[in-house]
Amino acid sequence: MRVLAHARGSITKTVIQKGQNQFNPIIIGFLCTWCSYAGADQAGVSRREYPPNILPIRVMCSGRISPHHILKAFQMGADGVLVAGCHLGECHYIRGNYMTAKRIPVVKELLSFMGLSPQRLGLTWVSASEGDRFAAVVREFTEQIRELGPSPLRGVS
Amino acid sequence: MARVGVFVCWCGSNIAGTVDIETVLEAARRIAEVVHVEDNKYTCSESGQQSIKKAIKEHDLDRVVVASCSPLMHEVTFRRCIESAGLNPYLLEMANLREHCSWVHRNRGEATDKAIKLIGMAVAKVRRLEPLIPIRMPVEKRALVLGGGIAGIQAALDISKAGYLVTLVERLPTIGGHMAQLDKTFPTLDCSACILTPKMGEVLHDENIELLTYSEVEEVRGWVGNFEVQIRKKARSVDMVKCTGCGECIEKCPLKLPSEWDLGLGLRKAIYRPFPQAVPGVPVIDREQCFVFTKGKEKCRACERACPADAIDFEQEDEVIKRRFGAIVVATGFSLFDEKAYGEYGGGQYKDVISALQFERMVNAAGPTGGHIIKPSNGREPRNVVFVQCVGSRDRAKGIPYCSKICCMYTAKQALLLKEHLPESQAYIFCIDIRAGGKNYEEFVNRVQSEYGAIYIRGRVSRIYERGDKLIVKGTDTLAGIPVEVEADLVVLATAIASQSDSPQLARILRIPYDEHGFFSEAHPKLRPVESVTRGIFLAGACQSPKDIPDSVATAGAAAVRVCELFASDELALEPAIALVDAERCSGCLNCLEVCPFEAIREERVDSRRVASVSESICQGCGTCAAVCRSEAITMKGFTSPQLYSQIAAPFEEILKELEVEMPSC
Amino acid sequence: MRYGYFPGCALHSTAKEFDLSIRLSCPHLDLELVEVPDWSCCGASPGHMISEELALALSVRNLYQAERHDLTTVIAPCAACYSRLKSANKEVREDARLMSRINRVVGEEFTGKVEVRHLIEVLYKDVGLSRIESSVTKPLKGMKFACYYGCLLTRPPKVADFDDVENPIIMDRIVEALGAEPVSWSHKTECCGASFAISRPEIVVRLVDEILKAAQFAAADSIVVACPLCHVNLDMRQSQARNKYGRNYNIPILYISQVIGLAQGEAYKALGLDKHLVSPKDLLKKGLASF
Amino acid sequence: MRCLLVEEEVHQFSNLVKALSGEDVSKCYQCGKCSAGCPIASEMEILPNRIIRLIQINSKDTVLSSSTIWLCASCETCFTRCPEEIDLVRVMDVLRRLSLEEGYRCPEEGILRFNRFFLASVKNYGRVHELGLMMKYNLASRQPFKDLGQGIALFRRGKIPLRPQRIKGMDQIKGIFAKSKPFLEREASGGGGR
Ligand SMILES: Cc1cc2nc3c(=O)[nH]c(=O)nc-3n(C[C@H](O)[C@H](O)[C@H](O)COP(=O)(O)OP(=O)(O)OC[C@H]3O[C@@H](n4cnc5c(N)ncnc54)[C@H](O)[C@@H]3O)c2cc1C
Ligand SMILES: Cc1cc2nc3c(=O)[nH]c(=O)nc-3n(C[C@H](O)[C@H](O)[C@H](O)COP(=O)(O)OP(=O)(O)OC[C@H]3O[C@@H](n4cnc5c(N)ncnc54)[C@H](O)[C@@H]3O)c2cc1C
Ligand code: SF4
Ligand code: SF4
Ligand code: SF4
Ligand code: SF4
Ligand code: SF4
Ligand code: SF4
Ligand code: SF4
Ligand code: SF4
Repeated sequence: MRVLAHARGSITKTVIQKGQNQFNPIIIGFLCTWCSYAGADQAGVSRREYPPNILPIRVMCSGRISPHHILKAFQMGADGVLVAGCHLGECHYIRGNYMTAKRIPVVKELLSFMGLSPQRLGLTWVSASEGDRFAAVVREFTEQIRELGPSPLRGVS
Repeated sequence: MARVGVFVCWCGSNIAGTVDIETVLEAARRIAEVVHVEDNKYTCSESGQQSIKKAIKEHDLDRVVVASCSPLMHEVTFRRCIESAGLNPYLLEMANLREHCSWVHRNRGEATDKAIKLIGMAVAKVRRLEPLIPIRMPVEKRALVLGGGIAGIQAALDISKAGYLVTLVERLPTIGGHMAQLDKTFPTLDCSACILTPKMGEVLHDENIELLTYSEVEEVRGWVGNFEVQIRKKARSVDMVKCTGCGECIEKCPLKLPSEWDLGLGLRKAIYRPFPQAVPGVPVIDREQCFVFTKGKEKCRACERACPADAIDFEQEDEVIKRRFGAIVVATGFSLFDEKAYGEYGGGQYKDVISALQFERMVNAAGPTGGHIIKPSNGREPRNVVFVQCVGSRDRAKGIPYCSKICCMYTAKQALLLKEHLPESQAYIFCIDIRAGGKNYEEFVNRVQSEYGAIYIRGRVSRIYERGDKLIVKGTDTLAGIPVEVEADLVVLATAIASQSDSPQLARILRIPYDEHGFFSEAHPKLRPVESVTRGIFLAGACQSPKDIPDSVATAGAAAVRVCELFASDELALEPAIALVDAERCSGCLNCLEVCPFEAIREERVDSRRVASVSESICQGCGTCAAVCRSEAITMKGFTSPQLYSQIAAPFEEILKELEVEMPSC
Repeated sequence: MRYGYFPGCALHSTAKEFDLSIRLSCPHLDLELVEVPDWSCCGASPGHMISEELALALSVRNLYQAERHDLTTVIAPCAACYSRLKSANKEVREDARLMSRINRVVGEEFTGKVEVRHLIEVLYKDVGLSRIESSVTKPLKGMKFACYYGCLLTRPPKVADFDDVENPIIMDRIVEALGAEPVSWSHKTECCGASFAISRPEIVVRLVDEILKAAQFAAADSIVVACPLCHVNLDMRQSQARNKYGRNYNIPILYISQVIGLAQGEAYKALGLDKHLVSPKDLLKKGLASF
Repeated sequence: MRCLLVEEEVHQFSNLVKALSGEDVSKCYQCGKCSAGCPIASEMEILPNRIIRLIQINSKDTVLSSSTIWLCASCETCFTRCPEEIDLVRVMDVLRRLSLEEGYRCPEEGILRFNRFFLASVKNYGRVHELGLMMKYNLASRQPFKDLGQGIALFRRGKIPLRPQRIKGMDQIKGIFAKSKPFLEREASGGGGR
């Protein structure tokens, strides 16, 4: 059957492409404990698959993440950093995430100043029930970092 | 040099099925300062915990990494475990190999690699952890129950019976909730009022219970053991103390308005009680409608003249009350999906297409039709009645993918009541499935079919339209494989159980999470079903998910037990993971004071120098202050910068080693 | 107001009177219609039944013709053309790869700068009821119209999206503005089976019978339509419906543009009202003494 | 009894339909709302919901040789009301094309013939010539006098032009017919967030 062979062939091809010889970035994820970390747990509980490149670090609130922490990750050679907190207005600590929302753009500017693409730093909001969303965000972000290629700082410092 | 023990869990096949445990153990052994590594089928089990304790003793461990599930699941378990082996409980770190690894990755090699990195990061952090001592706080032994439906009523009574004080806040003028609107209840068919009204009375007369109806919570501050809550008591325009509940005022009020309680099927006055058995029996004046408020101070006042107790008070103002509570039970219930979204069913336009709750009001002897089932369009008795299930539920396109759980049952009940009220009638029930899991539920549905002759048609209705005074219901019988049409006199829609429309706002006030449908989230679906993630806030009844009365009452009781458990000790141990200012390094800029969401930071003088200082009973440990402190003068216990830095660096150490580059210092 | 006008095949043949009456009534409303130059058939349902690419390409060719002649909005009075053109437009606009693929098939460079709209949408939203009302010289007092939208005008809602999908009201409002009374009835959006008009007419007859029955139940004098295919079916199949299902119908089927033209004082013949199989003469006598 | 899964993989057919239409039929939970509203349902031997079911269980032959796929009028009622937002119209289109592509016999010859003649008219003139189409169709169906009364009535009212209109851009139309392929492959869209 002509059509079927065609359809299947192309599907198999992309699978193979995806699996091999691909740049595997290291991404540090800062997750607030109440929403994003719990959301990531939810992704696990509901078995939502995503790429294994993200390495989560749990903090109580996204507001805890200072520019130093983010820069440290890049300095060590991280290809991407994803900061995730509760949706605005839903912060467990009332407004810690507003501080994060204000801070991240500043750090992004700093990154471009240092010659790193600001796209390497991601900020997102994931609630405790949004396992699907967590997986989707990580999939997207990983793809984005993959397209940017390895960090120029990897192994340099 | 620390002596770290690493315990890798299989979780049966949950982790071991995807992560290669042997490789992980091998790698863990090579990490610096790790002196002991072992694996375990189920680490949280009694034997698993025993072997941790044993290893601590045998290998003289001073730090422990458990590589298993989420810390949100078992951190407490393992803290207790190492504490009983003589270690400070805060010298534990968990690597989440299950939720964040084996359950979300399929490729064995990749998952194993990630597991090793996660353990490396946990070890890096654990090496720098320091012993912490929990902060002790007194507990305010008074509970706040939000919502006076059957769940709230039950929770309030249970807590009160254990000897604690309760404030029950209900936003309507009466307690009772949806159950007070129902007629008979499945599966036993006892009359709702007969079992509910005694409980409502009990609440009113219970000395331990303070009942605040027509009231709403406006603000919640503080934390478990010490919530500070602001409650607005809306002006009732009737003096609660003077009013005897005689009802003379209602008689005399000239204004007739559609009754919300009867869902538009009946009328009420501008001064009203939602229903005769309302608790409290004190009426309220609807200020949006009453002539005094719409037309002028000197207008009408018929109720005032009629009142023998001189209880009417048009000048009354809202009252704002502040109270302290040790725990909060949220029991704010549900709302019903609005069938207007179904244009294909007439979108709420046809008089003879009613909602199931309207049907309840109609069959209720105390309802607007005195218990007569009629066609609202002409008052005549219907013969063919079509019930349509899953209206709004299980309909992704209309925004609700979930099953509302109780409508199969109440539809069966309503078909039975229909036959009892009108023996000549015929019920047709369009359903996708009949979900009747529960004690005596399936038997009940069977009886409705065999003894009461209800005809179930498996298939969803696509269209309802009027033809003369009949309704044409177009469906399919998917079992027979044919399209069918029923000419109906009355159609009853089993509309979905939805969350209260303002639940996100309430969740924000309470700082508890809710799901995408607006139902409040439980801390764990199986093991902590009545707790919110936020300590000290519990969930009861249908505000957490669609529930029938038995489930609502069961969860209310469970939530009450949780509250009592909290109140049973005089002091509460609070997380010691809070902020600490190093006065030496502090420059006194007070950036931290500005950002602290809890006003936990004060200005202090040390040797006449201005410095910041954290009050440990208020600080919640969010770390916002630490992130803005340019002098790095704030230590976040349990999440210090050195701890985070080494955690960040860990996954790169291997790589750097391979490349033979110097590790940058922190 | 200048609009592109895509009459479609039917308006040049079986629905001539739709075309006539549109051209007659629109100038009263300051609507200038410019026929899309050298337009071709949109492919209708046979097109996409056989090849999706063909269906898209035929539509895109017409959209390109409009774009090339600076017609930013195209009015398609036929519901089927409207549906095809609009969904094709939406699809290629939302998918750049598809756009370039279809452009290759067509051999032109369509860029997506054209809006497709239906006549009644433009009448209701751009012209507005007050403008329509003020163009009325002979209000249609006493006439009860059942406005029939057919299946494709509002569906699927993600494509059409200009009126309530299950209970559209735009035409009802327009008819009201002309002084007539729109009846509330059940079959506004039921399908008439247009695509089987020739190959399976008995299906059409059954569906037409249902629609006519519903209009009769609602005591409508006439059915107002906004689609040539609906018109042909409802007008032409009444006798067959009577023969087969035994109901006596004599319900004139009018185009919305004819109804507007009547209220504006245009002549019976000029509006092509003599072209219907079920003559609206008696109806008009009842409503408008002057006819 | 028919054995469902012979040699092929069980999801083969539904995956194919998904790949070609972009619609995930596995979401269908057989509520039957599509069939309940379908205007043609009473003429169909297999109801639309059952077509979806048969795709789910890999019953390719039954689906591709059914009359249902040809009787579907593309009225969009089913898609508009499907609780799982499955675009059955798109699925039906794909099934029709697959059925032709793989040489299944079409049980609704008339409908197919009409479609062919319709497109032939478009191919030859750029527009549809209704008279020619009707005559050709009736002749081919060996019922030359079908609907004659109606036809004459329309004709008398000057509604059926004798001659076809031919557009100028015929080369382009021919090109479109020559270049068009039956299928467009689609990628199913992934899950969204808030
Ligand atoms: C048509 C129908 C028939 C049913 N039949 C049966 C049956 O036969 N058997 C059965 O077991 N179950 C039946 N049920 C289910 C039953 O109604 C529920 O299980 C029960 O009402 C849930 O109780 P609850 O207290 O959780 O919520 P609710 O009854 O909804 O009570 C919540 C209360 O909280 C109040 N509230 C809401 N928000 C706030 C706020 N912000 N502040 C203060 N107060 C607030 C509300 O005003 C309300 O009084 C039926 C339901 C319906 C719709
Ligand atoms: C195949 C299967 C799969 C399941 N999967 C899931 C699932 O995925 N998710 C889920 O939520 N639930 C699942 N369940 C349901 C779950 O097992 C039950 O909900 C749960 O076990 C009930 O707990 P229990 O304590 O009430 O009863 P049990 O687990 O039966 O425990 C009762 C205990 O009491 C003891 N006992 C009995 N009589 C006496 C006596 N006279 N004196 C002293 N002790 C006594 C018994 O020995 C037993 O240890 C599953 C059940 C089965 C059968
Ligand atoms: S500790 Fe966690 S991962 Fe290990 S067996 Fe227990 S639940 Fe499973
Ligand atoms: S008349 Fe007075 S006492 Fe009686 S119910 Fe009314 S307010 Fe209360
Ligand atoms: S004053 Fe208001 S509440 Fe009292 S009787 Fe008059 S309208 Fe009714
Ligand atoms: S309980 Fe029954 S009626 Fe209600 S949503 Fe679930 S299946 Fe549908
Ligand atoms: S931000 Fe840091 S330096 Fe400034 S006052 Fe607070 S602790 Fe001191
Ligand atoms: S950690 Fe800092 S900002 Fe957060 S509550 Fe404590 S003192 Fe306030
Ligand atoms: S309406 Fe949708 S979900 Fe229901 S049977 Fe049809 S295709 Fe399946
Ligand atoms: S599009 Fe086809 S299957 Fe769907 S309702 Fe219309 S005729 Fe029936």
